[in-house]
Amino acid sequence: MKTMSRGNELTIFLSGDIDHHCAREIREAADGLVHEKQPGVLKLNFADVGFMDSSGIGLIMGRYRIMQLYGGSLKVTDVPEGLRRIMELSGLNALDVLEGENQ
Amino acid sequence: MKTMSRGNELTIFLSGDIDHHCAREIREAADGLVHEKQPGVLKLNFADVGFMDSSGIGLIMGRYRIMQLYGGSLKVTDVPEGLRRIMELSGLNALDVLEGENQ
Amino acid sequence: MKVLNEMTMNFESRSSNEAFARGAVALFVAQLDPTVSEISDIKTAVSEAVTNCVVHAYTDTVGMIRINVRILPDNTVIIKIADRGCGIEDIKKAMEPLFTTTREQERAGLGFAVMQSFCDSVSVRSTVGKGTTVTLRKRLSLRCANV
Amino acid sequence: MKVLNEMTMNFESRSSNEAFARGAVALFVAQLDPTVSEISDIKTAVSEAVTNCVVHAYTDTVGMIRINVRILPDNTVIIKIADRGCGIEDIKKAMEPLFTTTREQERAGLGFAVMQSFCDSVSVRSTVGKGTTVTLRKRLSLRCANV
Ligand SMILES: Nc1ncnc2c1ncn2[C@@H]1O[C@H](COP(=O)(O)OP(=O)(O)O)[C@@H](O)[C@H]1O
Ligand SMILES: Nc1ncnc2c1ncn2[C@@H]1O[C@H](COP(=O)(O)OP(=O)(O)O)[C@@H](O)[C@H]1O
Repeated sequence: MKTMSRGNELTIFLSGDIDHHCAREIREAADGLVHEKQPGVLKLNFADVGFMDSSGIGLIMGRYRIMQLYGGSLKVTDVPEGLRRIMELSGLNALDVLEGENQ
Repeated sequence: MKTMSRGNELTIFLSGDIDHHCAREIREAADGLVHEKQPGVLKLNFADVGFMDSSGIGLIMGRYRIMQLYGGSLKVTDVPEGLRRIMELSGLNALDVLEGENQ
Repeated sequence: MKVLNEMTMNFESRSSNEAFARGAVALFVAQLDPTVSEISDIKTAVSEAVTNCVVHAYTDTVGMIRINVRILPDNTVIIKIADRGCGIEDIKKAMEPLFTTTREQERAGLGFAVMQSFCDSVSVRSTVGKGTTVTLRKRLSLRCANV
Repeated sequence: MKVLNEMTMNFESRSSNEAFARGAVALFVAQLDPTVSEISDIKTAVSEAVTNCVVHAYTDTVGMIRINVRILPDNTVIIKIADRGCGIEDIKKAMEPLFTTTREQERAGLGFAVMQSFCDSVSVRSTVGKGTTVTLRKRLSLRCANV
């Protein structure tokens, strides 16, 4: 998993397919990083994600809650065109985590 | 089907998967062109072929025979690495149609 | 309506088969020359239905999942995903957005909502203790079908 | 040997299903993290066997083709391609390179030769009038299987 730290911001670059099968691995890696680096802002970069089902929504919601527990915030960035619809369906818009939307 | 004519040479650029299902279409198009242009040399360019099974061998052998009937010759060019083995298995080497081999 | 082409597959409810299942259905439907977005819709809906079999129908066991895909002459694709797992007690409730019975795996409760949004229709038959069959229908835009 | 994962599919002997069949098998085997060349070998061998069902087993009809794929713990993949078509009279002869019973479709008579070259073993069982089952075995290099 590619990551980038800048100031109190941690970016995780997700890639490939996000489904139930691989969600656990991503979840564990992401939570380990958050626990270690305690970032103020966690960014999930979706630029290289080719496929995502509602397991991806669960993954985002889960990280959202964890960042709230830490007193930080979550941003979802670079969502490819093909994933916009499932992102919108998720109600994530209302939580203001989708960067470049709703502002 | 992309083609190129130069002098008495006709090049047909094949692409995608070559299997039994699509072989007929390619065969008919190729034979139509050969009949129309009567080239001295027919070149089948495999650069953009991603998959081929023995239907591709049949296709090549068939064009080889037709070019012989016309008194012309056949060359198979730009065979991708992944297709070398099936080409070699075919005995085409012996007919000297594989360009860049056996010379 | 006459069926133009049909495929059935059976596989175990292992999470590693989720990618296989949606990919295989997409490959079968590919012969209709669908748009990229149609294929993506179908993969997403199938992924939801198959994941539900893995997660809910056979929670602590491995069971068989059966997928049947039929192509009709009007470019409609009918996809049935069936399990012989625990079944659903209250289908109406199960289909409500955000309703989920599992917390641990961070299920969002959006599986059925996604299927409904990405297909023309979703119907569910289920018997507690016997299993569940989800039927997805989607009509593809007519381009140049060569079935 | 214990089977780690298994999949069976049934589909009609239409030539438009040839690409689906080899692609679906490749997707299933993909969970073993095979090399590009291993996947290509498997696709080629499956394509030969399926095409034989379409062309030879069910020459003037459409029948069902059944493919079963099993993954063993030692990274061996066993693929059975079965039809209920015309059957093969002389299997030994049929497997000889360049032997073919059809001229019209420009079959090269290399189907079995390709299967043998691209797999570790090929076995054929056939009964005239009943059908044919071809079993392909291939052991993949161990990389990081995550079945
Ligand atoms: N195949 C199934 N077998 C048993 N129960 C199911 C099945 N599919 C769905 N359900 C039930 O319906 C609920 C809602 O499903 P869904 O909308 O896909 O959300 P999620 O999978 O996130 O829980 C599930 O939590 C489960 O209780
Ligand atoms: N599934 C099958 N059913 C009936 N006959 C078959 C089957 N597969 C192969 N054969 C016979 O074996 C012969 C050799 O097959 P093969 O080596 O694949 O070459 P080809 O398909 O080019 O003829 C075929 O011509 C056919 O007579």
